[in-house]
Amino acid sequence: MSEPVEERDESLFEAPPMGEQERMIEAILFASAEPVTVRELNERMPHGSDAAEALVHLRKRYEGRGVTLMKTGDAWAMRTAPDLGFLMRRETVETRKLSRAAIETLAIIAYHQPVTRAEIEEIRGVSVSRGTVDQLLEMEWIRFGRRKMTPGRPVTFVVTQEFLAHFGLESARDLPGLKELRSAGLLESRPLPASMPGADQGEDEDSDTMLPDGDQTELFED
Amino acid sequence: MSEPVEERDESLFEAPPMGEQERMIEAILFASAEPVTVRELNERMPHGSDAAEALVHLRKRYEGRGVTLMKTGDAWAMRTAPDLGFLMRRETVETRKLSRAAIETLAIIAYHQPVTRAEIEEIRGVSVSRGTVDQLLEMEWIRFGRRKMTPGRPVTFVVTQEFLAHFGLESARDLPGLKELRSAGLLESRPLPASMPGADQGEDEDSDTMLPDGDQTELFED
Amino acid sequence: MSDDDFDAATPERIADRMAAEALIVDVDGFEGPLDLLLTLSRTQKVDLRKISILHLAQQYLAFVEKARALRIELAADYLVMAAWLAFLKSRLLLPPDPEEEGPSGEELAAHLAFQLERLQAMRDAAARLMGRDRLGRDFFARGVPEEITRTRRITYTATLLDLMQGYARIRTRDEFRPYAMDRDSIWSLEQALERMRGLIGFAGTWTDISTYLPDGFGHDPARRRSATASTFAATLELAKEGRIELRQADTFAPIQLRRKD
Repeated sequence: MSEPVEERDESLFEAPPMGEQERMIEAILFASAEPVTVRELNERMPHGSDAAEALVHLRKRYEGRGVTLMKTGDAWAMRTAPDLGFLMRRETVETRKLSRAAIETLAIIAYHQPVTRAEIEEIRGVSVSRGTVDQLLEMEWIRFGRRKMTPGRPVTFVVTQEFLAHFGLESARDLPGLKELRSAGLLESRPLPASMPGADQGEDEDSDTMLPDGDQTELFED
Repeated sequence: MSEPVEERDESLFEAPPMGEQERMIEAILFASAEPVTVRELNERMPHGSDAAEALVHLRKRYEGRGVTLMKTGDAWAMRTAPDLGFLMRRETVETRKLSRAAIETLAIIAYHQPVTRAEIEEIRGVSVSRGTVDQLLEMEWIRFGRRKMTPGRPVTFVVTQEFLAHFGLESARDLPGLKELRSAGLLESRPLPASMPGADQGEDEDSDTMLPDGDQTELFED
Repeated sequence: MSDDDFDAATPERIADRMAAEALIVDVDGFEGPLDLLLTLSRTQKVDLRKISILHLAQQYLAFVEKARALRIELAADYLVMAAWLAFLKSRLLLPPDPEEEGPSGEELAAHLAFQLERLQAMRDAAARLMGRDRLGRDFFARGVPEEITRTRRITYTATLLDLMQGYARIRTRDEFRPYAMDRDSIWSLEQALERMRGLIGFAGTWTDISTYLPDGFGHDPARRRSATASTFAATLELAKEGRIELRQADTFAPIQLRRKD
């Protein structure tokens, strides 16, 4: 039941009490899509209002609240408190399988540590992409080891405690050897399907980046 | 590179203090144009929070302010105080003018829900045009309810949460004058005497005579 | 009350008639007989519950008469209502006939009164509803709603088995070498046969065998060789099955085939 506007305006020759003015700017700032200048506030409020003063009161009222008054340029806006930004985010965690390239690189590091990038590449037969190493570093499954005392003093990679914890190993030496892998049936001589990366190994720079889209997903089978 | 959310979750086995929870729901409700359910609030707040209790505090805090808390169904929203609407004309989005037929149809659906098209036509004494119903559906003020268990199993219409939110109603029970209309018997479906015009129209579509008593009240209890 | 009585030129009646005429002018403005009846009933200036249905019936019939006199075409449902109200009027005026089946005139009148009251109630309710403070008109939602940003955090995992299999794959790759031959440039006999079986149905006339090479095998020499060999072998197979005929004009001339019907 809205009252006629004219009537209200006429009855407000005297400026409304400050508490009322505070309510008014509160409502205007809340509903406005853009920051509002003091001048604009005064224009919209009943004659004789003092938006600047009302803003001082309102700002004080919202101190420490979940919503704060902010000044941008000479305009004012209400915003959620910066420390509560996390409430505006929704994080979903998705777990994916490591790519084949990452697993192979990780396996080589685990079995051969400390190992240089060049050595990993030699064993894998393909170059190792930066992304793969970075990913493993970020997961904290590998870290830099001591530099090798060979020309160029290349950095080496070793696996971390986190790696051992994740895989339930006491030390990297506990990893089963080739013979054990074979007797465990993990080395059955089954031909690789023709479409698998590594089939024309050597040309395949890095299976991560070179694969067509369709194949890409397959690597993340989950 | 720590994961802020996980860490936060872990450090918050204890729910944050109620004042902090109040700030949080204040921020969430403030930031949303749509009503937010208590359930969603709880989901977004740290583990162990009690949004319902925080809402009680927050509602009290905003009493008489330029912005108030409004409840629709089990969802809450922040809205400018209705008495300050005159300040806000500038923000008004011109809503499409509803025809008289649409307004009446809407009212009949709200007060008689769930109601079939044939029942609406009986009350209005004219057929309801497709366009009218479509318009109300499109505005998301009405939706299809359960089919009536009468011959032909006609579809029914009910009003939506959006309808309640638009008119600032907490539930359909709060419709103005509902109690008076009911006690005056004006929300009953009285059978049409056989010889009246319209009594034979839409024979199977629906017939009020088949309605079990108390069907009407059932839906206002939710 | 009779029709004569109704037409008597008392000032009140004149007002009624003027109202009726005014109504006729915008007959299109009515939403049907019930709407018209409700409007007419207002001229009685009494509570809808105490309305005289008999009087209302007379008003309605007079309205329809006027409309006819002014040659205004009324929709069928107005005339149906008129007929029914005439029937109701007679029922209300005549003493009840014990032989008659169905509801009494009073019952019918009561229901009509109920319908009118209900329609009026709904109209009042609609007006109250629309008069409420409304979102976007009287109260307002947040002007700049903040979207909830949804971030997807992806964590990667692997099992020890993955790790060992991966390692085994690398260390034993040489064992697999013979199998990992490049089959890209090979068009096998099976593939050729399958392709030919599907196509020979359309070979009603002599067609050059080279037109049956699969797409992408026509240019690269290695691929072309493979496809030509397998396609040729396939045609021989099909000829043996009696599905096609083959011919060659000369040594090294193009080989042609045709469906055998």
